[in-house]
Amino acid sequence: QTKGKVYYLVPTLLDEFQTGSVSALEMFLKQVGYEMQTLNADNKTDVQQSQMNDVIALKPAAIILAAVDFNALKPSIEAAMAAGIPVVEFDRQITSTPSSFTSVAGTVEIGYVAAEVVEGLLTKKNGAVKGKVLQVLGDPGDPYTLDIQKGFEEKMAAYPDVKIISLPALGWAADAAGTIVNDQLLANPDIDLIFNHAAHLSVAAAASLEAAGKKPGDVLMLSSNGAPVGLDLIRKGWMQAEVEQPLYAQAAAVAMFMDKIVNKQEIKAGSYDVLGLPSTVTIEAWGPNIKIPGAAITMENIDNPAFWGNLKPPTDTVTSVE
Amino acid sequence: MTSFAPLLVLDDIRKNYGAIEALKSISFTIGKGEVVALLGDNGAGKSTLVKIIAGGLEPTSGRMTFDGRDFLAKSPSEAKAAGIETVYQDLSLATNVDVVANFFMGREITRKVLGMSVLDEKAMEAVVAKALASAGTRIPSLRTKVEHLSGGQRQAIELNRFVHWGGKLVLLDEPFAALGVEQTRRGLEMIRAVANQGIGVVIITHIMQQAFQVADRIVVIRQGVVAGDVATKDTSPDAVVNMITGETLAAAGAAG
Amino acid sequence: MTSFAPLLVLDDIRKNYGAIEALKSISFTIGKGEVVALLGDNGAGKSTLVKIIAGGLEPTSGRMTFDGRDFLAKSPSEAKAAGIETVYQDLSLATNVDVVANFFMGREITRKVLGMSVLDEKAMEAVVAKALASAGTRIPSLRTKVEHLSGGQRQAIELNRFVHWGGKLVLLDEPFAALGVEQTRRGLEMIRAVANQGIGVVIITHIMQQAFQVADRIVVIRQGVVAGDVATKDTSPDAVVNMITGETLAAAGAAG
Amino acid sequence: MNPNTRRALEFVLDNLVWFMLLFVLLVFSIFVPNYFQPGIFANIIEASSVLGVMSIGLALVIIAGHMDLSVESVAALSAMAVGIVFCSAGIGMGVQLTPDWLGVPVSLLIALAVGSAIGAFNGLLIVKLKMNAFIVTLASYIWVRGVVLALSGGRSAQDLAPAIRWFGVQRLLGLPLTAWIAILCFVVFSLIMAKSRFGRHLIIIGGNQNAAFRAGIKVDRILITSFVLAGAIAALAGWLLAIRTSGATANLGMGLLFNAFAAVVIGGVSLKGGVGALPGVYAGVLLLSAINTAINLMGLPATSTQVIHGLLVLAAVLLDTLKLSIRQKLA
Amino acid sequence: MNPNTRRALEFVLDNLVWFMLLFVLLVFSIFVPNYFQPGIFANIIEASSVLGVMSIGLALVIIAGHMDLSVESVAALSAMAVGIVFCSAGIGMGVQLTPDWLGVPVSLLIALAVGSAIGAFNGLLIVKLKMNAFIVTLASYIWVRGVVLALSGGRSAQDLAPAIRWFGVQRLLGLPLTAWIAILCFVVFSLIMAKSRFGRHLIIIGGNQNAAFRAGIKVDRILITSFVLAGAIAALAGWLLAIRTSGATANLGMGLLFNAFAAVVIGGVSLKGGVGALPGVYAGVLLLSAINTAINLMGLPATSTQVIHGLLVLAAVLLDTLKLSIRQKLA
Ligand SMILES: Nc1ncnc2c1ncn2[C@@H]1O[C@H](COP(=O)(O)OP(=O)(O)OP(=O)(O)O)[C@@H](O)[C@H]1O
Ligand SMILES: Nc1ncnc2c1ncn2[C@@H]1O[C@H](COP(=O)(O)OP(=O)(O)OP(=O)(O)O)[C@@H](O)[C@H]1O
Ligand SMILES: [Mg+2]
Ligand SMILES: [Mg+2]
Repeated sequence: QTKGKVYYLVPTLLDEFQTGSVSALEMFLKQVGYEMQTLNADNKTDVQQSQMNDVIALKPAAIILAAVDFNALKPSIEAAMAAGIPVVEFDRQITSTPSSFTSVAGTVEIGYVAAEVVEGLLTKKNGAVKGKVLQVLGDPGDPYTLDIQKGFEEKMAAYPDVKIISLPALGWAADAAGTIVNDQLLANPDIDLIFNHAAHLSVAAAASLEAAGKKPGDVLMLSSNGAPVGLDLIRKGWMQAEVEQPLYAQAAAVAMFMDKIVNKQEIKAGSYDVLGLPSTVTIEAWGPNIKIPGAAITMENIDNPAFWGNLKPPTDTVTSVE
Repeated sequence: MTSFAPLLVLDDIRKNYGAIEALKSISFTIGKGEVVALLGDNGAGKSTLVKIIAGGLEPTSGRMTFDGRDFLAKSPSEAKAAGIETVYQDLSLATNVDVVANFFMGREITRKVLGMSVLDEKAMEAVVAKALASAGTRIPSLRTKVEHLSGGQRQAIELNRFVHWGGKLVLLDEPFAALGVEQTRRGLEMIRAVANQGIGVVIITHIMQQAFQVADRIVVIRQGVVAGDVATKDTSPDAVVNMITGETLAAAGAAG
Repeated sequence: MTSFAPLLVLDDIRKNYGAIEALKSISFTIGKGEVVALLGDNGAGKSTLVKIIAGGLEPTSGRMTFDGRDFLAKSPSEAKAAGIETVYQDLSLATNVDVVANFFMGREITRKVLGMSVLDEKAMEAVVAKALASAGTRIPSLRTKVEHLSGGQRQAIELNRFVHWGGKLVLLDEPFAALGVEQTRRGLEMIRAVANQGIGVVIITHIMQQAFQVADRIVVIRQGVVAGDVATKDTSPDAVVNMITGETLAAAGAAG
Repeated sequence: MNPNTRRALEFVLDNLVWFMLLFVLLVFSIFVPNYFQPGIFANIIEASSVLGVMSIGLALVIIAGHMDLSVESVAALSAMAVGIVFCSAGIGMGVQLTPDWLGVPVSLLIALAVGSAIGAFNGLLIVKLKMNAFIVTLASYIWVRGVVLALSGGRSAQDLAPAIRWFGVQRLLGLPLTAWIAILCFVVFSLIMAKSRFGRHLIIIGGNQNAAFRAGIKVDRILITSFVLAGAIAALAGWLLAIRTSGATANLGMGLLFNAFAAVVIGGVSLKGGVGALPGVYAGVLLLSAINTAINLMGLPATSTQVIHGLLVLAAVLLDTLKLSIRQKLA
Repeated sequence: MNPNTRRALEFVLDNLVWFMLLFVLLVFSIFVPNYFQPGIFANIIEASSVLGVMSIGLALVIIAGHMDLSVESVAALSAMAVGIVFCSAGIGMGVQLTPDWLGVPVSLLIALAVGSAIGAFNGLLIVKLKMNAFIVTLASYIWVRGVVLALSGGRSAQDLAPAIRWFGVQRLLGLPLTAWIAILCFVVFSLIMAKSRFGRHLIIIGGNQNAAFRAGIKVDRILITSFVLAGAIAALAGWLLAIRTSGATANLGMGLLFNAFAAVVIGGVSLKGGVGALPGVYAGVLLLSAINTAINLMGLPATSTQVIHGLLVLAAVLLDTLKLSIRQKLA
């Protein structure tokens, strides 16, 4: 007996964070009595719009939307809300139109955290925040990678002695990242650190480093999204840090508030405990918004089961907020 | 040399394909209303010459005068505009459309509907039916696609469409190669009828009999040069065969 | 009806293309070492029949006996394996490769190098040079791609390659349509030579003269039925033309 | 076989894709929960408008014996151009025209200009320099998408001017005007292909370009026109896409190309050129859209939808191919 | 023109793509900082090994007059299959064989089996059911990538078994063994195309399939073989890819298809079939790789690299096309 069906519109499944979010949301929603169905848009905005249209015709209990494009889905969200179907923004924030609930880590913030980690790593290596950083972006058409870049470069602007070389891995392709690292190692043999926008890019980057005769730690490396392969690379020493996105907490938060969302009850601002992480709900122009801070994963804290990259789903069940 | 008013004058036409000299120095004249049979061995250069006149191929050098004016067609449509109709040795039909569409290819009849030109299929079909009947060719249906027709049926379409457009000069490159006995007979008659209207005709064939039946004059090309240019009545099939194979050296009527 | 031992017996062959009956009930026999001229108007069904024998087309009904055994080739390679060589009306050359490659298409000569079969270009070139020279066809270079050859040069390649493979039955669909005078003469001689080796030959042509020159027997098809089947020596060109066009009704030697 | 049966069979074969569409709708209606409702059918037609319009241009060049892989990127670029000028949020400049409705013709003009320019570029390279259409338009597919990226910096434009957006909101007989625009395009171009000299020449060129040239048809001009048309029509599709999205994103429309090709082939157009008609293409588009919607509603695991989509499309093409062999059996 | 000049010119034209490669390397060496160093040239050759191997298979089917768009996805799938079995981290199962080196033949076998199976599937549909190669392999391009997704669940495998990874690390004359494998493939298949009956028949089929059929060549069998080969070779490319990235991700190899087509065309293979030779294709691959490397080193804004890449490829193809018209002028 379920309380209803919830549709999760995921932007792509070519990335471990997204696949992880599917299983996490499904698990937590089940704990609070909802059945979940996933639709994959393959990173295509127009496909996601068609999916929204079709799902609206099905009148589900709620729609969880991780938008392909942060704002292009606005008309669809409005249509769903107008049809009385609550819409939850997951992972990717949409501020241009009201929605029922928003649970995101904040992409620009990931860039900030990455910048802090880089400050630390460079200081340790070079004695000051200076040196050469190779930033391997994801697909240059993906706002997700552009936001991280924005946050990262905004913070790094404070250090004129750091030279950042940015190159895109078209289509988030790992082999493209490998080629970039190969070429840059020759063009700029003095690269101190590589920042990849996703962990799977780091896999190819590490392979290229190895083929070039480098040892783990010769070139520092970090990436963002906290995927399992990233954690493995930290354990092997190829990477020094990962920027965690609190996937489990984000998903759990959605489940905790699902009853209120479906029944269109008021969600109150304030502090909540989500899987042990202190989180704050604020009421913004676009509706209730829960922010759960991300964190840097390093060798020191790597085994913390709260990191989704360890693939140890929390054992405590979530309960609906009363 | 001919008693006809000159229509097309070829003057020292040469054509090289890479290192191969297909035409070495071709000069002769075609008169208005005259039927010239262009004969020659395989690979002598006949089709090459036809393509040059018809605008499908650029000569390496040489000049032509057509109807009194300097002439060099850059494309088949230019040659057509000047009044030159061509039947090619390798057929030029679109096998994916029907007989009617092929017959009228590029010259479709249209009628006005609400101010717009719309294909007039009925009018076209009537014309084709008449033309093919008088040529003695039986075709299952004028709406069959040409890919479903036999070799001779195809050639009949191509041969007969030229008559319909008049023009001033007609180039026929082995037009009867695939035609039946009766169709060939009618085709030869048709050529005479066309020439009698003052249209010049160049016909290429390997059958002596056909050349002697229809031509006023015979021009022989051998290995890219004119090996003979004589009035039909002044020569014999055997003499012409000798010119073609080169057994008598450029005999019977000097070149040019 | 013929004095030759039967090689291929056609029995009530029919072929429909959709609603069109191209062949209605064809029955006749080709003997060993016999040259049969298959005549008929355009669209009579000659090429259709050839394709059925050669394995390129499935008959709607009917049966064939070849060399004493029931026979129905499902593909040209089956027919070839049984000993049937075919020259098609629409040429079957790959214009993107050279003369030698076309001549040996599907039957390349190889030699062993380190245990592997490697094309033996020299051996093949020698064979082709000999074959074409004896056929009287001049080709600039055996290494030119066929797309650069004239219509007659192409046909010469196709016509001459069949001689090389022997076989038991040769089907020639208008093999001289594009050939020059001398080449045709040699082609006709070659056919006789082939037949004298006991190989059966079917030749399709529209030129009476050729048929009477080479054939032992003449079979006429009119609108899909056998309209005449007579020994060459018992008939005349005019009588045959009448059979073809249907002016005398199924005259001169009953069908079958 | 008796002539009546034959005629009935030929009719079914000639319109096979429409029968397939009916069949598929029937099956989905029976087996997929919630499929059978007017809203879903309206969605199918609406969702197919962008793809439908794009397929028309693609079909034209394919019938002419060539190919245009750039249509998807051209649509994206024209959508982005319209988005940047007429959107008020994101990277939109929010240009305001008075009166409001002026935005409609101006935005259309912008879109068509972009599309025709790229179409002309493709056409000139292919026709004048005799480059292969596949490779030229493949390159355009890449660089035009690159221009979208460079123009937008990867960001999106939102909140299209309401006067333009109106076409996506206003409904007539339950369908938004954008869908009606697509239907109108199909009618117009079907008539052009069947009744005009241009259409006839395009088909002849697709069958035998050399024969057409020798017959004095201005092959170059017609081919270039067809590429310009394909570009312009793709741009119109992009305009509709911008309306539908109420803006534009850098990766808008990705994947439409595969569907456009599938629709064109399922619709009975031969990729070898010279064969095909547009009404069938529309049926092909609707068929794909119906399949897509069914996949959305079927509740499959998300990781397997792509496989299923690819295989279903293959099955549809396969059915269409079987037509040929049935027709031969008929003989 | 005197015969010697003509001969010299013909030689340049015949090997134009190699001269283009030299020219491009020269220009980049002069104008792109850090380009001129042995390591970069080694990188160019190394980076082109995956693309190069894939292009061989593609070239074979194109020469035979068909097409295979699925090679990219096939490579991805075989890389993923190898990755899942022989990777020790991520979704890898970390299968251990004793002795270690057994992993090499076994992983190769897995890859080739996957590739041949898909190639056979494509080939059967195209040859036996007479479906169009473009659409069949386009569908395979989609569904095979879908299988990669479904297999991996969107996750990646990493840490390939060292015995296999060895081919990517061990160097001979400055080049990793993977590059030598690619070069070996080019040599072997060039010889097959130029000297064997199979190669000869493939070219004839590409020129006139009907003539080949009538001449008794087993057209069906040869075509299916060529599709199987294309699949198997793509799988080998995938195996190299897995070695290069030391694992596999769900979107591995995306975009390779465009480059493979470009390489094949630049290398002088006609997309109409029947024309082309493999050594030129290798030069085409190196040319593209040289361009890619230059783009990586030039420090362009990320959003504009795609435009530049597209246009550079177009320019290379254009140059190759000019060859034809120069040759005609020569006449
Ligand atoms: N594939 C086909 N589909 C439909 N009809 C066909 C097809 N092939 C041939 N036909 C028809 O069958 C009849 C016989 O054609 P066929 O080619 O056998 O004639 P033919 O005797 O060889 O004529 P020709 O002397 O002109 O070569 C013709 O009416 C032709 O239109
Ligand atoms: N495109 C080409 N490239 C190179 N050589 C060519 C080309 N076209 C024709 N040739 C050569 O030019 C010569 C003349 O060819 P052409 O076709 O004019 O001969 P023809 O007199 O029409 O012969 P046929 O009676 O066989 O039709 C031939 O030797 C032929 O090989
Ligand atoms: Mg000729
Ligand atoms: Mg025939």
